[in-house]
Amino acid sequence: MIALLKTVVARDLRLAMRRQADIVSALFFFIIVVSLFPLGVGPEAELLRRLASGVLWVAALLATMLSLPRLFADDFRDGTLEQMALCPQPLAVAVFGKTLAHWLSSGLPLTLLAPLIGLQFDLPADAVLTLVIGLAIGTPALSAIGAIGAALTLGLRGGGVLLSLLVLPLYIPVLIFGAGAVEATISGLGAEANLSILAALSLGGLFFAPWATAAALRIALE
Amino acid sequence: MLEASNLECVRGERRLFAGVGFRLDAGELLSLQGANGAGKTSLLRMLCGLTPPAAGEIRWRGQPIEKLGGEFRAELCYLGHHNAIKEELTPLENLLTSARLSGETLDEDTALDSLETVGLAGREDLACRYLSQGQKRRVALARLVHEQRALWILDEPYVALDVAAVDMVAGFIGAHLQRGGLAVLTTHQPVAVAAGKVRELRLGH
Amino acid sequence: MMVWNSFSDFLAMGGYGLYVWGSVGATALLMLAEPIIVARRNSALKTQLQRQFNAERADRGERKARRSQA
Amino acid sequence: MSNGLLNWFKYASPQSFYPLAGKMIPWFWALAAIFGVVGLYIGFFVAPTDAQQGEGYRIIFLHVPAAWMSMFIYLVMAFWAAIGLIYKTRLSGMMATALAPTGAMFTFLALWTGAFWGKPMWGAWWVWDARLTSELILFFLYVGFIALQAAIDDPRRADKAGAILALVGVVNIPIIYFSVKWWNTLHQGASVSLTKAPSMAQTMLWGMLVCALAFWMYAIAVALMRVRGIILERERNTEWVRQELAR
Repeated sequence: MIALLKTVVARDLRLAMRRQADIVSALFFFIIVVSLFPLGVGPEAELLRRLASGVLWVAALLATMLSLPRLFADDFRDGTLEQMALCPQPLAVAVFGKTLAHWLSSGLPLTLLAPLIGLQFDLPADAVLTLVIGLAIGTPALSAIGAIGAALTLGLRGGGVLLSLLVLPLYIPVLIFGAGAVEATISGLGAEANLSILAALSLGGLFFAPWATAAALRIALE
Repeated sequence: MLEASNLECVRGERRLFAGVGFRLDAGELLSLQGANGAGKTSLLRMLCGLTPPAAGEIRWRGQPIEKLGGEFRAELCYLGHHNAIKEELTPLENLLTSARLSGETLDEDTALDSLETVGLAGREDLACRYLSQGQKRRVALARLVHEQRALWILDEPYVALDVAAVDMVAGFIGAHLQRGGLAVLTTHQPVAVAAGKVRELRLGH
Repeated sequence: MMVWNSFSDFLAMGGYGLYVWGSVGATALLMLAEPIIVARRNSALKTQLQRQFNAERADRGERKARRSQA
Repeated sequence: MSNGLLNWFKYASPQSFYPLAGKMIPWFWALAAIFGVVGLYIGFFVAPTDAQQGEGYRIIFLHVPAAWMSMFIYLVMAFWAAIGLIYKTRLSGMMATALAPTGAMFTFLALWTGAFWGKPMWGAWWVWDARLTSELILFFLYVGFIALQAAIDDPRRADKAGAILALVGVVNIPIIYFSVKWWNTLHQGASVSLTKAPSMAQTMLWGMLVCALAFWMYAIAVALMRVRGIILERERNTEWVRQELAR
C-alpha cells in the first residue's frame, strides 16, 4: 500500500517538475487575482486588511480549481489511468497518492507564497501566520474534494467550467473556516477553533474523498 | 482458468454482442476475431473488469472477478490500444513505474535488459516524446519480457510493429503459454504462436 | 373565523400586499409552468418517436410514410 | 422478505413502471389540489394575524413548505441515487434525474419567497441568514447535478456520475449548514435571522403542514410525469415503446 503511494506521488511530482509551466501558471494566477482586488477596491490599508483573508482564500480556491482538470485528464488519455485501475490495491489508494501530489504541486506553493502576497494587504504578523497555517491545513481538503469533481467531469466537453460548478459549493466550509481563522486572529478571538475544524475538514476530505473519486473514475473508464 | 458465460455488451443503445462464452485453461491462447466495431475491445475490457457486462458473468479460477477484485487484478496484465506510457518520462522510468504500480519488484538491471530485448538499447534515458510510434509501442511491450502474471489480455499487440518485432512478441506470448499462462488477444493478421493451444472466438456476424 | 372583513382588505393584506401576492404569484406561476413544460416536452418526444417509427416502417415497405406528419 | 424485495425490483422495470406511473399521476394531482386548497384556506383565512409581523408573515405558508421540499427532494434524490448504484436498477437513476429540476424549482421558490418576506420584515431583499444562505448553496448543488447529467451523453454514466455527486452532496449539506450557521452568528449575531419563526399558533402549524403535503404530492406528480418522458427517451429502441406509441 505504502509502496504504491510512494510510486504514484513520486511519478506525479516528477511529471509536475518536467512540466513546470502548469505549476507556475497556477501560482501567477493566484498572484494576479489577489493583486486585482486593491485595484478594484481602493488602496486604503484599513479596508484591505479587512478584505485580505477572504480575498486570499478565494484566490487560493480558484487557483486550485485551475490545476484540477489535468489531475486525471492526461492519464486518462494515454492509458495510464487504466493501468492504475488495474493494480491490485484499491484505486482509492492511487487516487490518494495523486491528491497528495496535486497538493504538493499546487496547495503547498500557494501556502508558501501567501505571506509575500499578504504584504500587499498590510496584514499584521500574527494574522499572516494564521493565514499560512490555515492554508497549509485547508488546501489538502481543496485537492481531495476537487479530485471528485475532476473524476466526475473526466472526458466531458466543457469539463473545466462544469468542474468548478460542482466543486465550489463543496469548498464553502473550507473557505468559511479558513478566512474565519484570520478574522478571528485579527479581532483577537484566537483562531484555534477555526483551525481545528479546518483540520477536521481536511482529514475528512483526505480520508473519504478518494473513495468517491475512485468510484467516479471507474465509471469514466467503463 | 478463465471462464466467461453469456456475456452481453450494450454500447449506448446498440447491443454489440450477446450470449458470448468461452473457457480458457492454462497454456491456452484465445484469439478474438471480428470486424471493427464488433466489440472486441469492449470484451477485453470486460475480461479485465474495467467494463461491467450488461449480462453474463466472468469467472477466474471458478470465482466471479467482481468478488476477487484485487486478487484477480494481481494476476492480470492488460495492454490496451494506448501505450500507457508517459511522454515526459524515459522508457526506463516508464517501465519501472508501471512495474511498481502493479505491485511487482523490478530492479533497474532487469528493466534495462527488457528494454534492450525489445530493441531500445541506447534510448533508455530519452524522453518518450522523442521516440517514434513503433518505438513507443516497444516501450509498452517491454513489460511483457519479464511479465510473470498468469493472465495476459492484449489488444492488437502487433499494431505499428515491423515483422521482426511481431515475431519477438509472438515469442514472448509463446514463452508465457509454456509457463502455463493464459492469453487473450485481438489481432487482424493471423499469427502463428510457437506453443500452446489456440482457440478462436468470432464476434459479430 | 373569517379574518378579512372585505375583499379589498384581503388584497391589501395589511399593507404587505405586494410581498404576499408577489410570493403567491411566483409560486403559482412556477407550479403551473413546470407541469405544462414537462407535458409539452413529453408529447413532443412522443410525436418525434412516432415519426421515427413510421419512417422505419416505411423503410421496411409496410406503409408509405405520410410526408405531412401531424 | 428477500423474495418480496426481489419481485418488487423485477416489477420496477421501466416497462412495467411506465403504465403504473401513468395511472398514479392523476391521483397525485388530485391530492395536491385538495391539500393545496385546504392549506391556503387555513393560511389565508383561518390563521390569525401575527402580533409582530401583521399579515406579512403569511408568506411562511409558502416559504417554509418550499424550503422543506427543497431539502426533502435532495434527500430522496440521494436515496434513489444510492439504490441505483447498489442494485444497478436503471429506474432509480431515472427517478433521481426526474426529481432534480423540481427540487431546484422549490429551492428557487424558497429563495424568492424568503426575499419577499425579508424585504418588509428586515428592509433588505437578501439577508445573509444562515438558512437562506444554505438554501442558496443547495440551489448550486441542484444546478451542479443537472449540469453534470446534461454534459454526459451516455445515460448510464450520467446516472452513476449524478448518483456519486448527489451522495457527496448529501454528506456535505450538514457540513455546509453548520459552517454557514457558524459564519452567520460570527458576523451578525442571531438578531437578523429568519430562524426566529413567529410564535407558532396551532393553525399556523397546520397551515404549513398541509401546504407542505400539497407540495409533496405536486412533486411526486411532476416527477412521475418527467420520469415517463425519460423512460420513453431511453427505451425508444425497445419493442414495448413501439407498441406503446403505436396505440
